[in-house]
Amino acid sequence: MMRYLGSRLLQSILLLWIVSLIGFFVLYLAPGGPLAQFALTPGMTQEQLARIAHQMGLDRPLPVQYWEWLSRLLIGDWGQSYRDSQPVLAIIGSHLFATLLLMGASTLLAMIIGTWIGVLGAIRRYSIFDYLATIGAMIGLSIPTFWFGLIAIYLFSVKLPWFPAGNMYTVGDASFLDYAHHLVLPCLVLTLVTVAIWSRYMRSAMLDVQGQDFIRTARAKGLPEHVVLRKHAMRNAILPMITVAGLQIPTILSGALVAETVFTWPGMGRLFLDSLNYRDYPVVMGVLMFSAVFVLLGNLLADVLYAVADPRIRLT
Amino acid sequence: MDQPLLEIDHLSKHYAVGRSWLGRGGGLVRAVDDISFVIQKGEILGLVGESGSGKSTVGRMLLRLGDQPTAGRVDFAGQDIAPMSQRQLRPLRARMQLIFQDPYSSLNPKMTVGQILEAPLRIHGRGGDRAARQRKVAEVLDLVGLRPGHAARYPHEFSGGQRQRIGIARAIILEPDFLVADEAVSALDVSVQAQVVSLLLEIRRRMGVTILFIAHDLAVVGYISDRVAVMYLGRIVELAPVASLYARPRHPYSEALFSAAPVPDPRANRQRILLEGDVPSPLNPPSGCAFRTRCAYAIPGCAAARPPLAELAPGHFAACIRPELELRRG
Amino acid sequence: MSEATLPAQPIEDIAPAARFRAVRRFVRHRLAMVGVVMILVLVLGSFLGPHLYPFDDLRIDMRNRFQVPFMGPHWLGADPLGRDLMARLMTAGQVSLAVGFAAMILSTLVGTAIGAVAGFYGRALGGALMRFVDAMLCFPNIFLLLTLAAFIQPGVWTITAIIAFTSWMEVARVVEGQFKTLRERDFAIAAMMIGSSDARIIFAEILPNAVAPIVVAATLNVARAILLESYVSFLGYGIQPPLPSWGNMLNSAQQYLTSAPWLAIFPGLAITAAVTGFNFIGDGLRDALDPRLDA
Amino acid sequence: MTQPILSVRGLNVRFRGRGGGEVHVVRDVDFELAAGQTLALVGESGSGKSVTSLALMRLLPGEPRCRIGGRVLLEGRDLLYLTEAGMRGVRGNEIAMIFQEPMTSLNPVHRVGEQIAESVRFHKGLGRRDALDRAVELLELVGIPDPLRRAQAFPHEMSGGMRQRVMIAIALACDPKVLIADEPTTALDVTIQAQVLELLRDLQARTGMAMLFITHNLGVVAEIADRVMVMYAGRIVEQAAVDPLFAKPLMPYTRGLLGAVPRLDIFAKEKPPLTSIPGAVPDPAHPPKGCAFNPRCTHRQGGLCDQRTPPLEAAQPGHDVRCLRWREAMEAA
Repeated sequence: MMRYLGSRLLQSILLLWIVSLIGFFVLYLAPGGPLAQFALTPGMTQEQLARIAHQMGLDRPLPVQYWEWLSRLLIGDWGQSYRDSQPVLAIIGSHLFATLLLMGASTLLAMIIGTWIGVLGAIRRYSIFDYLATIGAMIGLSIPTFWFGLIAIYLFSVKLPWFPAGNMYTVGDASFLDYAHHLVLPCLVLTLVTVAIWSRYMRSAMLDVQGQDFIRTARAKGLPEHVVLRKHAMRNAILPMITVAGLQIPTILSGALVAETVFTWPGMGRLFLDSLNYRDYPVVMGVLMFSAVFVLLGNLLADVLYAVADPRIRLT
Repeated sequence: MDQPLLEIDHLSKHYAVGRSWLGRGGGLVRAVDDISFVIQKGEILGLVGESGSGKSTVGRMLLRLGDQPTAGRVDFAGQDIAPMSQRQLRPLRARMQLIFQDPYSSLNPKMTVGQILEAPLRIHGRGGDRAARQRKVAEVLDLVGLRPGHAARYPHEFSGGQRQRIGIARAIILEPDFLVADEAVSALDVSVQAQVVSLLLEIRRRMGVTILFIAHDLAVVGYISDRVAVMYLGRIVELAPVASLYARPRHPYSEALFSAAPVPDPRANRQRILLEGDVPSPLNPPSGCAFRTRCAYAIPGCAAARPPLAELAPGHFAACIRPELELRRG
Repeated sequence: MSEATLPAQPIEDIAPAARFRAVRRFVRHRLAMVGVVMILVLVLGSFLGPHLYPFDDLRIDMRNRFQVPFMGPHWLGADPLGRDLMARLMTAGQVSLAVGFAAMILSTLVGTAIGAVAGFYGRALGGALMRFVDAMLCFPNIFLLLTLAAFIQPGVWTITAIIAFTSWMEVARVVEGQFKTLRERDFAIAAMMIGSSDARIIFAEILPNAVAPIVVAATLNVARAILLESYVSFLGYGIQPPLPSWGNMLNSAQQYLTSAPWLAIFPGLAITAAVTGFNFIGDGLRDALDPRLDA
Repeated sequence: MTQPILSVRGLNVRFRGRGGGEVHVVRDVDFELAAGQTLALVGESGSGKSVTSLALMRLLPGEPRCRIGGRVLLEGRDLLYLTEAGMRGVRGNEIAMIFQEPMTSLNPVHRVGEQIAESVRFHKGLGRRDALDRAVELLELVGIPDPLRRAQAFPHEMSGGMRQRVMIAIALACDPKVLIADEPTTALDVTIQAQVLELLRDLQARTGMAMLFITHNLGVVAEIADRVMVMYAGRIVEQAAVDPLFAKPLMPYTRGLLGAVPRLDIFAKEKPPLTSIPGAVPDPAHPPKGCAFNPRCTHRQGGLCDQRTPPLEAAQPGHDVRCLRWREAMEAA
């Protein structure tokens, strides 16, 4: 297992490097590049701009600039916000909790519901339930999340004032229940997509496993159906789902960004969009890079969990 | 007939496995380990062995499919093809062909039989214009027992045995000198196997092609071949004319193989030599003779050095340090 | 030696050509047919509708500002300027559908090319290309899309290009997987054995066998491209007014959510219908083209 | 013959495709199996031999996709009329089964000891510890060295031959009366195949179980069987004790099969020509009219064989054949 994990770690480091190259490329794509802020300042002359460019090292060869950018990135110096001159990493850190709360709550919910729907759909393949679950999942995948959020606000916040339409807590309250109350709508919206994806993968993983020879062996032993299902089928079907969970992180993160924008949820997505509106490039780039690293670490974690769960890897 | 078409000289193929990115750990699989033999023009040489013996790797190396061998020479009609690149090999492809095991995956499902058979002619600029090529396709289809009209059909419209005939037609349409049949009848039903074996014999008779017939079934190999080589753990342990080998094997592994092969006759002699355990890992083969760990006749000397192939009877080679053994066949 | 006779093989008893089985399976797929109908309605409605519908999408009709649907001359109601919502939906549909299609074609071409090269050649080149794909996939695509959209002057073509740039990776993965498997299949080795060039093996032997999953991925990509365009436009970084798209219609509808919810409901339904339709078709294609069903 | 343990009468299996067409894959199969006896079921791909075995165990998909007709009597009880719970008490307990692919027939995520033990736990009500002890005993019985340690291994840590031994241990866990072995050696190398056959013979001698051995390999049949049934296109076409079947096959299909297999024991002296059977096995969805073998048969009589379906007739006591012209074959032999 150590060799497997070692190779995964090496691969992740390589990937991180390529991610940084892409990030650097995107940064230079910005109009005016890193100079954008100054270029927008009124009354700035070409000479002044050139001087600032020289001070920032922008006239040096690209590889050198890349190396400096990367080394600053590695030591945690991600630049400062144009808006309030705070360090980018600190700003991201202050928004991280909200996003993790939203993602965590909805992922947990989606896994429970999605597993149940997927397993049941696979066992009763071609039943009414399976058919409805299939159609439901397809529609769930197709509804634009932001629009669904708007409709949810209209229905459950405007027409029926059951839940707040935005923010994470009420100023002056901030109890657990208050958080939970605010979480309901954004979580519901994000969960819709995640459940759809999760139940589809779970269903096909179960169908794959059910066709395997060892399931026939288990039945030939005369084991009761619930033992065959739980001990033999589901135990194996869960394995690929670990990888699926890892691969879904970017999708869930994208979904969280959308939900946050609609529900003014004070997370990374909201921060990202606000910074975009203010042309606050350091923060935009920071969130972009941070989310990529987050995804990378999530995948690495999924690999570790997989290695622990599958004896074929654990023991080699 | 005693004119070599292929001379294989100290040929080896090793693979690195399980190695991490930094090149640490893992090991070396000696899939084929230092073998030498000659294939005569016009003969059918059988190559038998169990899974993992390296027999398929030998077949692919002689055709130079995949990478260069780790070491050794493969002299095909006088030139060493072992170090050649795939581009250099292209013109030679017309002279050597492969018949596959699986008749289902070896034919492109999106092409008609006619297109499949015409492709080699087009690539090598043979067979003249389109009409002439189609005549040639019809002729070959007839030779393998199909009808010219079948050229317009797709592979999935044929049974397994018929597909194997199409595969053979593709292999012989350029009239090659050398054919490798890699488990070419193993996937077929018993009743169809005999058809294909007969077809291969018929093709050899008509075209004088040289065939390396790789299989795990001793009976089929013995039936079709002139000489047979027995492989174990990447090495040739015995090489002999069929009559001589099947009358009296000279290597204990061949003896065990013969003994284990089921004979379709309930009254046949049922005294068998059962081998203990499994084939050792090619990652870590035993020292000296690779078979000694399972051999009933092993003596301490077997661990000392790898026994060379020695001629114990005319044309009958075996790699065993105990030539005095009286081995039985089944 | 045997003197075997080789009787010609009767094959008349073999099942009739199964070439059209996939088509038949697709036509029988109920969801897929629903999807086809939905897409046909949307495409015909968007491109032919304006010629048949009595209202122009740009005509301002101040008397009927905020007209409620089904309660006046405008079928689906009117916007703050009294413009006909239905007419606007049609024009917007032209843009949204066209962007979706164009982005799909672009991303499929790029993805197929990169995936084919990576899968066929493997080793260092293939590995490098696929690691690039993996790295691209680390960026949540909406983040990347928005960043690029904010940096680059928005327009129909740039938006299309940006969407394609952030969604070719799945196709590349699918194609790479296909090529890697098919390259090892016996028929590809047979092609090499007869001396075929790499180009011949890639285009004549492997690609035709990889078409099915590419088509499926491409269909799902249309759905996703429509979804992405609508979101970017909803946030104001995509298609810019006055050119309407379903997404930017939602953007302006947002502020009237409590007073005129239909302005938000109908464009959203249009997006949902288009995306659902393509997803249904994709699902049907996946089932119909499943090679396991072609025995 | 002693009282049969397993008696199958008029077994029929039909599959329904999703399009609605019905494929009749097993037709009117009758046979009996006595304790200590090995009955081989021989056939080529698509002959219906595996489906027959799965039908006995009721492991085929349920109605409406698959319909099973006839009677399967285990010591007088008709298995086809048992409840699903009752059938579970039979599976793995009174009738056990081993399969062709030892690589995929074991669950990759559970230890082999556990996979053997769970059967004992369920059928014999043993506790966890006792069941594991029993598993170790069984591993020893099937000739696995160091069984105590091996019980803790996962399937992927074992070779193909070892895994098939584990499968056999699972099957024998509850001392079944009948063992169904579906191509148990096909995926193995010949030297390993010989080991497994030897083991099965030995275990049968010790336990007195009856064995239904399904294979396409006539060599294996000659080696292990007491009686043989030859199956073609879903029907039994010949059934006899092993010696007369190999010595005097009456059905042209059986003769063709025997003639198509080269005999390595006589190569040293001669190579008799192989008699190949022309054509291919028929598609079960479109069986030929009359005798299913008639389009490939060298003895077919036009107007007879392609019109009438031959019955299974006793040519001699204990030797049944399904051929309209078996009398002529008898005389020739």
